[in-house]
Amino acid sequence: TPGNSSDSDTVKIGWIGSLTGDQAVWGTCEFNAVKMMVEEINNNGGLLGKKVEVIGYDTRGDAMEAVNAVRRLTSQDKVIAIIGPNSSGQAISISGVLEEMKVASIATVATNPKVTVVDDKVKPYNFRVCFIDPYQGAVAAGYAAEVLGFKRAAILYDITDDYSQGLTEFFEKNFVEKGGEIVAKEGFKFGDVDFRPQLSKIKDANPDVIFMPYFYKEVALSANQARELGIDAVLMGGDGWPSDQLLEMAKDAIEGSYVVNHLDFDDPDVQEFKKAYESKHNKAIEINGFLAHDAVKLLEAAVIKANSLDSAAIAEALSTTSVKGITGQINISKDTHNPEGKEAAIIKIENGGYKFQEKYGVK
Amino acid sequence: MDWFYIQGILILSGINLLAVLGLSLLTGFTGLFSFGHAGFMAIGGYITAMMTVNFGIPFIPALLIGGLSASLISLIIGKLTLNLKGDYFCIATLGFGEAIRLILDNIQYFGGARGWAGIPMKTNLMNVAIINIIGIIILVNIIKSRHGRNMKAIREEEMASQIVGINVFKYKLTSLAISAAYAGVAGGMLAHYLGFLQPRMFQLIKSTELTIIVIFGGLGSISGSIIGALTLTALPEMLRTFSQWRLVVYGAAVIFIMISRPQGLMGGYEITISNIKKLFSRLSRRKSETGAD
Amino acid sequence: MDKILKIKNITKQFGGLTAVGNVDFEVEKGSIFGLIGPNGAGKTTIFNLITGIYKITDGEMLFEDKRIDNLQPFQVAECGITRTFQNIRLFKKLTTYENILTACHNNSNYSLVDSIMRNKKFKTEESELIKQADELIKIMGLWDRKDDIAGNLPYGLQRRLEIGRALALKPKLLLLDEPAAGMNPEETIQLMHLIKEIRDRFDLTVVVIEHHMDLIMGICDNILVLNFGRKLAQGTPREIQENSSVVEAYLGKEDTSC
Amino acid sequence: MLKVENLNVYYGGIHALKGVDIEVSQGEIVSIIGSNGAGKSTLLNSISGIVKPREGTITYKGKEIPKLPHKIVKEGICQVPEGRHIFANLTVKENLLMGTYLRNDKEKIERDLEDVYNLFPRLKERITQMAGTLSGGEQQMLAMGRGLMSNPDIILLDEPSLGLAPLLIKTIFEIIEEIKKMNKTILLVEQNAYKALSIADKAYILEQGKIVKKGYAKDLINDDSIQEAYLGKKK
Amino acid sequence: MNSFLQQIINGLSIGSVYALMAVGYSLVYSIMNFSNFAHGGVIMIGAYIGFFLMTILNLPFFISFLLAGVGTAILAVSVEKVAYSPLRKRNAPFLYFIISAMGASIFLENIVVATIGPTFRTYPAVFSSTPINIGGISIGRLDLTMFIISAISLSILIYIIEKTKTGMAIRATSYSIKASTLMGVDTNRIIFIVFALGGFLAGIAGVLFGMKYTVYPQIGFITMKSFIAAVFGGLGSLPGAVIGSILLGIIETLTSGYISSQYRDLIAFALLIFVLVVKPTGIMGKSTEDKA
Ligand SMILES: Nc1ncnc2c1ncn2[C@@H]1O[C@H](COP(=O)(O)OP(=O)(O)OP(=O)(O)O)[C@@H](O)[C@H]1O
Ligand SMILES: Nc1ncnc2c1ncn2[C@@H]1O[C@H](COP(=O)(O)OP(=O)(O)OP(=O)(O)O)[C@@H](O)[C@H]1O
Ligand SMILES: [Mg+2]
Ligand SMILES: [Mg+2]
Repeated sequence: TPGNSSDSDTVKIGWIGSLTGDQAVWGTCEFNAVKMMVEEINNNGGLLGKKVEVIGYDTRGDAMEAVNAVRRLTSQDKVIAIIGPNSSGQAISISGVLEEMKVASIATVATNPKVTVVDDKVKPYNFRVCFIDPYQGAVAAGYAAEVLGFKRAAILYDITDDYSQGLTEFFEKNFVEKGGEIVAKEGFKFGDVDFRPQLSKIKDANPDVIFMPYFYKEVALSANQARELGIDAVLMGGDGWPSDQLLEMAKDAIEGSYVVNHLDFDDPDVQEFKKAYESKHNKAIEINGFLAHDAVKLLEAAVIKANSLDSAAIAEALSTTSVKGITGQINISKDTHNPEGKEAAIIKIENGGYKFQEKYGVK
Repeated sequence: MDWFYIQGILILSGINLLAVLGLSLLTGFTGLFSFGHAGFMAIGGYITAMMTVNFGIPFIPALLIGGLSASLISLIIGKLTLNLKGDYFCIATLGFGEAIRLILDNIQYFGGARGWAGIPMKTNLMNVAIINIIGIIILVNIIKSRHGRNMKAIREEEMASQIVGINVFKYKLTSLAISAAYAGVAGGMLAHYLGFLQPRMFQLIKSTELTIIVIFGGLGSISGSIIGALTLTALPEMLRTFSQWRLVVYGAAVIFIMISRPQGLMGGYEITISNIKKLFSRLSRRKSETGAD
Repeated sequence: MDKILKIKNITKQFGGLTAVGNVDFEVEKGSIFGLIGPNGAGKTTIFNLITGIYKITDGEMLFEDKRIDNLQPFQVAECGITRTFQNIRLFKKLTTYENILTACHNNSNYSLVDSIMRNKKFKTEESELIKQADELIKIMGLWDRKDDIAGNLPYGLQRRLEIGRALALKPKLLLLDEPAAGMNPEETIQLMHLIKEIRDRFDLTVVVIEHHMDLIMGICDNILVLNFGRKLAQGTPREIQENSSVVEAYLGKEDTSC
Repeated sequence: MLKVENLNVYYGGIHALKGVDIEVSQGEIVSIIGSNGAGKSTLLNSISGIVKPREGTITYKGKEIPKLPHKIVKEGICQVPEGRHIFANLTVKENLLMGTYLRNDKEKIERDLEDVYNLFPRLKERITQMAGTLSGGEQQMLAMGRGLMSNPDIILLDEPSLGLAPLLIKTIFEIIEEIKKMNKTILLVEQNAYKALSIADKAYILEQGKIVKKGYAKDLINDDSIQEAYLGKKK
Repeated sequence: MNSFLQQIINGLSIGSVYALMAVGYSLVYSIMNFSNFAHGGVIMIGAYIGFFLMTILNLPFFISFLLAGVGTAILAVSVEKVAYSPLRKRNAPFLYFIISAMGASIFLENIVVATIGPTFRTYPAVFSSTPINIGGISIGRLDLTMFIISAISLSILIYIIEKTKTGMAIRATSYSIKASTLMGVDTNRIIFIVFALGGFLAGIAGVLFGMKYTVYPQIGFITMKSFIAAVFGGLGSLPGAVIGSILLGIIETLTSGYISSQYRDLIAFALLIFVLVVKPTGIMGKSTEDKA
């Protein structure tokens, strides 16, 4: 197969994601993390004795570019597997090429269920290390309704964003099932920076909690504006939130908010990697960095398990690999290619920092 | 370079080319500037996918239906906006493109912003090439007829066109409808190449890319559009190893071409056999002239 | 007698300004009709009204006894009326030949589908159009400049081309707006002959706006004088030349030959 | 005062002026006559600096003229261009004021404005109308008025009678003579050769980029060949 | 009622942001007759300059604010020199300018991504974030400042354009470069002034925008809205740009507040089309009608 490069003494793995465009913050961090991990693997003797080289291509967040990049990685660069991409749209679009070339991709934060399963069929070469939208939405709704006892929830979401729409859908469904009421559901469009019209409306609905399933730049802006308008409801969000930058951008506004996260920042393993990253790159790490870390770990485990550098064999092995990552125990399910049973970490923002509350899971 | 990879670039160039051909008729030959063609691609893409996935219609007829739907919608838009001048029309089409995307973001039947996965992969180099060749032939035939001449007249001087009996509005509408049909078919091909559709694929940047290609190739030149689509789709690929510097170079290249060849690559000329012959005879004449000196 | 164009009490206002006020006149078929008057009298405006570029505020216009006041410019052209412009409006970047060929389009009616299919209808009609264009270019004496870009032609030839383009429509009524502007007397005389010649050859009616009195007096059968948007006088060249109010408002006392 | 020597101008491959020499003295009216495309406008544009000659010199008051057009205007050379290069998006009054762009004498400007209104009463009626909607002739008056407002030492007129009614043409030529009386210098390009020659002191005949004849206007007006070619009189 | 007033206030504040950007854009449009899509990029650079002056050099707000304006004025003029003036010299049609502008905009955005990096940056707080409260309606201090700065700079600009000689020369040049040259106008200087003014406005808009909404390479994107606002108000008309911006801001907030935030932009666009169908040159645009 094209992915087989056992005749030389280095082996290539690929990475794709956004180094430019509006997702560049996350993509850049991911790529840095992958390079760090590969360095570490090489320091420890490489993969099955071969030195690992990582080739990363920018996609601008564009599905068509992702397809071209994967074509290049699989055919010309002959990588044994691909880490990334960081969005569902790209991850789904590259499936066809992956299947044709029999190379697996391990998505980092592509949370749409259809990345790995379409029409109840699992796609043979798509994997991921993050939990999926329905799960995250359900966790948030469950925690808000059952643990925190909120009855009235408002949602503000990005209508043009797949992730945001997904979380909204499942939060709404689960929250209502648990007896809560959605008192307002307002949308904005990617690129918007002013949310006061929507927030004014939410204020009138007088919710206990506002669910904000989008990325931290918009979170910071909308949280600040909400407080400016005198809204004192608790804010809640998903894995788009955690970042040191959020704390910087919206310190007071998000105090007391809850976040559904992949990991507990206080965990020593997490701390270690975070420190290493930050001292190396002189920049704060983003959540994608941790998931990229785990994606590489998973790949490493699969290679060892397959005991082969053949891309198809690695893909085969991936579907039953388990590994302990820093975001939790990852047990890839054969039927879904998702890390099943991965619990979410609930984090509260207290005194301007992320405070781990508990691991929380739903069925 | 590996053939598999080149093939990928060619397919995408081909899909871009199809949309660019339509836009070339509108912008290059009729003188209307649109920022909303990604919107027509989106309509074509979604309708074609709906035909193949939900109604089980074969790919090629589905593509035609997709193109036709884009064309029909364009008639409505055109009716409202084609009386607007220059930049006003531009901004109106821009608004339309964004509006289409927003609507698709909200239509859950098509998967909303989360996208539509599981579209059968039907597009390949073969059918892209064939459809493009047909597209080019149709376009050339239109341009080399009284209809094409009327469009060019409108581009040059609207009032004089009216005076020689050209129904300016009708021709603008026709041109828009044809170009939307091309974009629609291109959208359908894209959907069946990626197997996935998502409104964010059809952002404003997609429309501007198409326009850049048309102008880069040279307004009023089909061969220019073809060369433009191939080079400008391939250029970012060649620059792939530059990672984040890639788009810096791309932006600089666009400026460079515009200021150094402000007529675009082909500057309104076509590559035809007779033109090539003319060029050669001119070159040889020049040679003999200098020889005589 | 046969009046091809009947203008009945038309008025055109721009905001508060009455550019054309209550003007009426009739043009006899086959004649050359002159429209003169001081600058800003409303002559061009009348052309703009007839050709549908402006809509009249009040009144009625009939061409071959059909109302034309509510028609779009291209529909007016289809009725058989066309014009040239005071400041030349050619298809500047197209060649002389393309300018003429484009204007011939109404003499064929093959559809878009015909042109895509390149069927028999397309081929015969297209070759017919080409024949017409060739002929017209020769008549207008532009054959040796036929592949020149129209915008690069000397001024005089541009005027000539504009007239040629108008003739390509096979019009019944031709409106010429200051065709001799920028021409020297010698060229003006040539133009005079040309206008007469095409009138006879194409069986046309011509309305001409001019400030060159030699031309107007030399070729017009009937002349209308406008002043401040209103009709000042109408009559044969001789009558006009002798009309004292026309002399006072427009011609001036001295000899007018330039 | 103004001297053009061996001027050669090319437009791409077209050799539009071929070694043209002319000379204009203080207080004179000098006419340039020639058929369409002879290069008359090109000559004026070269003097105004809009067209860059490939060869030749233009000296004004003994010094070579500056390179940049706006500096040439500052020297006191003003052109009233052919056709209607009025500012369609400005009002009539603003157009006239644009003529005074380089002037700072406020009171004199007011007086000059009144003078122009007196010359062209039509303009006064229309001071707030957008210049683009004026009739052809009105625009020509405006262009002329604007040129006068800049109060130049030497004024280049490119076909000032184009599209004007006979009565007005008379006025325009009277104005030109008025300007001359103010001891200004005028370089006049005209199709209306008869009129032009009758007020000019000197004249040049330009044919296909070359000066083919020059002399005193009153001599040229009686020249047979000129009568035939430019005055529309058959022998 | 209170919430309605609050929405109007919100609309005004968004509108004044649009206005500050739209005016610079409209100014360049009025003279060059093309949509300067690089304007967004210049605004973005302005935001970064202000940010670095305040954080690295610790300069006070007002100085940084003005320096950012100066910096972007220089940038805008350089963009003109590199990307437009060669086209201008060749009398290229407006489409080529637009494409060149797009190239410039892609270039500016990505040069920042590649050098400074894509991270979001937050301005140090200058204005207290507690809003001014008047009868249950809160008005942000920064909003108020922005509103005032917009109003002042726009009045100055409109005065310059409509009442001064330079302003008249700017308008004249916008119609015909040749004719204004013949009037003794140094058109290169006029274009320089226009780009410098437009750039300065872009810079201060960028600083204010960055303070309010953080700084990142894509903030120029928001200028799309101000382009729309400028068209809405009538291209090339400065008062039109202001009115269009304020109206767009208010329409957006009211649709979000009372009709649907999901379809807000759709409704705003529909309204835009409606206005253009009724009045094809926008609210304040003058029709330079084609005269036969
Ligand atoms: N679109 C318009 N808006 C306002 N006024 C107009 C418009 N078009 C023409 N006018 C005015 O109407 C009057 C008549 O103009 P018109 O162009 O018909 O004059 P004309 O007789 O052709 O003069 P000329 O011989 O100078 O060309 C003029 O005063 C002109 O200013
Ligand atoms: N910008 C240009 N590009 C190419 N050729 C030009 C250009 N301007 C003028 N010409 C050519 O140069 C020659 C002289 O033109 P010019 O305008 O000086 O003539 P003119 O004597 O003023 O004629 P007219 O009486 O028509 O105004 C003509 O052959 C013309 O076609
Ligand atoms: Mg007229
Ligand atoms: Mg001339």
